[in-house]
Amino acid sequence: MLTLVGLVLIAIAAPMLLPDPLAQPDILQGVNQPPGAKHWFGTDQLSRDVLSRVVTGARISLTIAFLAVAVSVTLGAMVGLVAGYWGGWVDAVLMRIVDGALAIPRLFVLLLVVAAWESLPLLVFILLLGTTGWFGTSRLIRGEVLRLKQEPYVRAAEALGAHRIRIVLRHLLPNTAGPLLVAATLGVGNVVLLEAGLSFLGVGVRPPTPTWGGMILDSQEILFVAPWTSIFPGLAIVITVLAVNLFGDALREAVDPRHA
Amino acid sequence: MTRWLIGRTAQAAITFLVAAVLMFFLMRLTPGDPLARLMGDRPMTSEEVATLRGLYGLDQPLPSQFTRFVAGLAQGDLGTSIEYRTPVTTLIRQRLPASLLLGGTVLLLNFTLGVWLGALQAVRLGKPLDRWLSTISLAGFAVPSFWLGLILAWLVGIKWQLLPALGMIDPLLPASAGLGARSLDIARHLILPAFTLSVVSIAATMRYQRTAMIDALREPYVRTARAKGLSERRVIWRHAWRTSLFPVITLFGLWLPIVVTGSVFVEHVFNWPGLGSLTAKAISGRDYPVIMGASLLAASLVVGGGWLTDVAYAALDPRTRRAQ
Amino acid sequence: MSDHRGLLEVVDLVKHFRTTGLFRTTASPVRAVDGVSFTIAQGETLGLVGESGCGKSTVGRTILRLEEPTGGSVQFEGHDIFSLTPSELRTLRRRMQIVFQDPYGSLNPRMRVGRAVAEGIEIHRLAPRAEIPERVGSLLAEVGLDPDAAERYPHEFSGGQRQRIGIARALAVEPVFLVCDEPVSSLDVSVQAQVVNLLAELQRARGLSLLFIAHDLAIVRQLAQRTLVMYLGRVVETAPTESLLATPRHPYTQALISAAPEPDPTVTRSRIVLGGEPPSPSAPPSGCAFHPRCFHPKKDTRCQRERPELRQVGDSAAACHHAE
Amino acid sequence: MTAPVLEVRDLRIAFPTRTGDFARPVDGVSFILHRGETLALVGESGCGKTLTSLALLRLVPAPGRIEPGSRLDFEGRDIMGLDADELRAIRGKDIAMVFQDPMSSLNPVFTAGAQIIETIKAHESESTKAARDRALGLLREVGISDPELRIDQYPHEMSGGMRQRVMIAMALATEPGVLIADEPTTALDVTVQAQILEILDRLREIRGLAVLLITHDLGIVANRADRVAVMYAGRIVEEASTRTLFEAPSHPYTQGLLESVPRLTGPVQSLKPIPGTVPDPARWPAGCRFHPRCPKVMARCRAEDPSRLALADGHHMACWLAEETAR
Repeated sequence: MLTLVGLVLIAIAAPMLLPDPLAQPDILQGVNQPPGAKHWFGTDQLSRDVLSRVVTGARISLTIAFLAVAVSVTLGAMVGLVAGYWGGWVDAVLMRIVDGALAIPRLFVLLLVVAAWESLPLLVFILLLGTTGWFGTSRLIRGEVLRLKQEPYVRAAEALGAHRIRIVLRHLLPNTAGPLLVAATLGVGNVVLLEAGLSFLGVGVRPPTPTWGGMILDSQEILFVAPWTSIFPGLAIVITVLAVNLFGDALREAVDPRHA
Repeated sequence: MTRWLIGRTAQAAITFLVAAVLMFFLMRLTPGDPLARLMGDRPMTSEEVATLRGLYGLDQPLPSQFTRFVAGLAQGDLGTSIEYRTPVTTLIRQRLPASLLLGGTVLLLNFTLGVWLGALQAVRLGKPLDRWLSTISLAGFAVPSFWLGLILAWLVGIKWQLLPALGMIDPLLPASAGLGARSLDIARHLILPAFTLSVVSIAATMRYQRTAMIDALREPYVRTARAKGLSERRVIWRHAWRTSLFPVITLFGLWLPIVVTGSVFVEHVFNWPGLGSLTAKAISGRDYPVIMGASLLAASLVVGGGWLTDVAYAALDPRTRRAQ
Repeated sequence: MSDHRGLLEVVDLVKHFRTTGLFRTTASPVRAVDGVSFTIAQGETLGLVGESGCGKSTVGRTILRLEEPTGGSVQFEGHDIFSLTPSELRTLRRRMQIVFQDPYGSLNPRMRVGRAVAEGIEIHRLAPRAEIPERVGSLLAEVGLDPDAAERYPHEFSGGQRQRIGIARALAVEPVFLVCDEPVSSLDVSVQAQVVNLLAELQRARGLSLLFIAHDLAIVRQLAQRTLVMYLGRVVETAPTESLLATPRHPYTQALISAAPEPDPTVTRSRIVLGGEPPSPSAPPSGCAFHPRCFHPKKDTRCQRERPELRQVGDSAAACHHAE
Repeated sequence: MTAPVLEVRDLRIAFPTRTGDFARPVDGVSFILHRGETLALVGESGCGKTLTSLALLRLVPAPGRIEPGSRLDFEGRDIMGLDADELRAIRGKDIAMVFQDPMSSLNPVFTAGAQIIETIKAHESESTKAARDRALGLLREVGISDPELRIDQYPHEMSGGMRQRVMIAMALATEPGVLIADEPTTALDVTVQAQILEILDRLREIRGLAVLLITHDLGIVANRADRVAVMYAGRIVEEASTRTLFEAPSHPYTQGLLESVPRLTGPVQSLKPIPGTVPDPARWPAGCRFHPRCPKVMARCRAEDPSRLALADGHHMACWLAEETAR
């Protein structure tokens, strides 16, 4: 949890403290400098400061992840609530589509779409990540709703004459908030990895915008000369995703009635 | 039981069809021309473009393109690779063995090691061993496979020269080498990619098994087993663990697709001549039929894996076996 | 029974459950309720007794249309419940309410008690917003809780207190008819008595009609003037409660009374221990559903062939060929 | 009365709470079980009766533990002092248990027969064939028709009553001297409950078992038990022969309990419930734990905890009123 807050803070505060991630201060002699006093994480083949690029990458990765997850959790919750509560053919149709979508690994869904764009606007990228990530969440929420629907307090609200919308908003949604939050947290870690992977394959965020995956891709050729250009962005991914997942885990334990 | 089996099979077929339709529209709804890359490489006359379009059926309206696609699918025709100018099915057939070898190894590792470690964690719940294994497996979960692969290839393969870092077969191996030498060579090449892939994927099995085992250990029948005076080993491994294995079967279906999908990055990094590296190359080459083919294969594995686990579950678990 | 005008009239109620999936399995349906008829007069309490799976709870839910019926009709205050439109039904829900068995599941864990009690008032706009807290306070007081309970969450209350809250919520819309679905079965004896007394008191004070569902005859006796005994989805006997207990006509009723544990060692009744167990409602025995377990000396082949209808015996109506 | 088989003295079980403190859901329970008798342990939920029963075989679930100073003697052997192997030899062999929920207490993935045979083989070097024959005999003994068919069935293929019979057959497989039945009929219907209780009664007579019957239902106790111990808030508040307890209940809690049970016989009277609710084990009231709900509360009850006082031979209670009557 603390790590997570720290990461976000660093990502926000960094631009004020660090050199310009895009600047190439010394293209002649400052190339591939090992970590040292001046550049803590060293420099890359264009003499750019790796630390500053890693930190800026954090901002971009986290922004992408949070926004994408916000989109996918909203969609997932909506579809899950509708399918679970309305039931019948609405549920059947929605769930067949979700089944089909879940059958295609998310990486491939993205590859099919993303590969076509010559240059991918960031916003579109985020939307794509978001709209391909809700299928699992909708299943989860649907399952929760199917369970909650049988709870006597939902039956009691029906017996009181409550409208469906009231039941969904007042009774079902608040009680799915826990699992939803857990799904969202774990989703963030997932998207960070996915985004890094796509950037590594060269189909995500385009250079020169620094992203962790893109940095690892760029450093592939100079790995033997300047391994730090690859190690640090990689570690940044590991730490970020680990922090997010640990947080999600703790959240799950707090939310799960079995642990209460 | 047969009725259930027919239903489950039909459901799998529908799911696969929906997936295929989704894929088709995903691809066609994106802006950009699948032939752009091909045209970008060398200038083509408009006649050439038109011919190519005709060849790939891109000049026809969407519905008829779709019919063509479905018809092709039904005949097992996945189109022709733009890059290799070879039928996609042929490419897949060529690359499948390497992927199966890698994926199979990882699957085996995941299940033997993951199930055992996960169960062990549950038995030692909350103790240092459990906490360490939890953290390690979570860290594995957080590692990007391509990065771990790169670092390992660099450290173990290049810097320390312990294991071959790239490919599946040593090109310098004399043609006269016997089967033993060849197998050993492949095995040595297999270690790094298999290790990388296992590290990033074993956490799921461990965690799943751990949860299933924790639940099983809390069941009243475990208390009954203790009250009967059974040895602790029997209580844990026969009563709790065996019951906890049934939910873990479902994971197997989840991992089957790893043969194709999970290995895109790893195969790419280690230049493993499987479907993953084929896909990775197809991406940079915008080789749509290949991406499509790989996606379809992945989807069929997901659906097939799901079907298989459900059937296995129904066949193995006495609770469902006779209830059907 | 001051007023014999039927408030609720249930005729030939049928509810079958089907196991449905993607492909409808044609396994025989569960005949939860299989032709049940009764009436409840204004201000009357009718007891509904039977063992688990006999369909008594389903009767309660279906007459409120919380489950859609398979057949039959329910007249309530002259309205045909099963032919109402959703919005007409919502309006009528004010008049008929339900109290559930499970004190833990019957309150939304994320809703303060005050809001839960107020929900019905809000839905039917029974009071101006400003007056709601006062109404809630007096409802809580009526069921024996402090008014400051409104600000707390359900988990802060014990089982008995939650049951009181559930009753307050039901009373908030000022119903004339209340279904009590095993409201005290999961409570401790000492607390059970509190809730039984509360229900008796409320019934008197508000002139409510109750359908009191329970498996415990002794509790039903505390509240109900008339009692219905169900076995496997059908009514086997109905009579004024005291005559039912004094002279049970149906062999199943006799067994039920005899098996009820009485906390008094001096009571030595001839103990009837039934053989076998209640059969599955999806495959009820032919003829009289009770015949495989019946101990009646006159049991004959007719019992296996012919389903007995309810017929008047003394002041009871019993569904037994040999009742006398 | 014959020799005691099981003697429990000052049993205390502690669970750590979130605040770092300890809750004592069982706090100083003592009783003696004699050969061939049925002792009923009666109480409402949360009074500690189930934990008490689990403690007898040292099966208290972690993180709870039996506190030092508690004594459990089985035929003169100190159960608290046994090592794991010795304990295992007693579990199921000398002291057997039947639990409340027969569905989840049987392992769903093994057949009824396998689970019974396993018990026999855990304690005796018997061939599988011989153990199976014994299992068949046991199933017959507990009144299962068609034992040859049932022995190879899984728990989910049986009804609740049948599963509980299997549990009983399994418990009796190695001819134990003591049977602990923890709410054996709570999950069952009344008509089936009657069957199970009959079987327990019969087996006790035939085999000379000592039975510890744990229940919340005074009605079950009235006709089945020789002696009754009433538990409240982690303690036994009154113990007497069944007849005495029902005819002359002395502890205000026992009296309240009996008055709040609805009856089928006699005139209908309105019930007299005990006011208030059962206290939380993490916060037992000071003094006598029943005093906040007691109609006969005295100043002394709020401050001082009454200990076990004898009213007559074999009739004890933990209430200051006992002293008043003695005076």
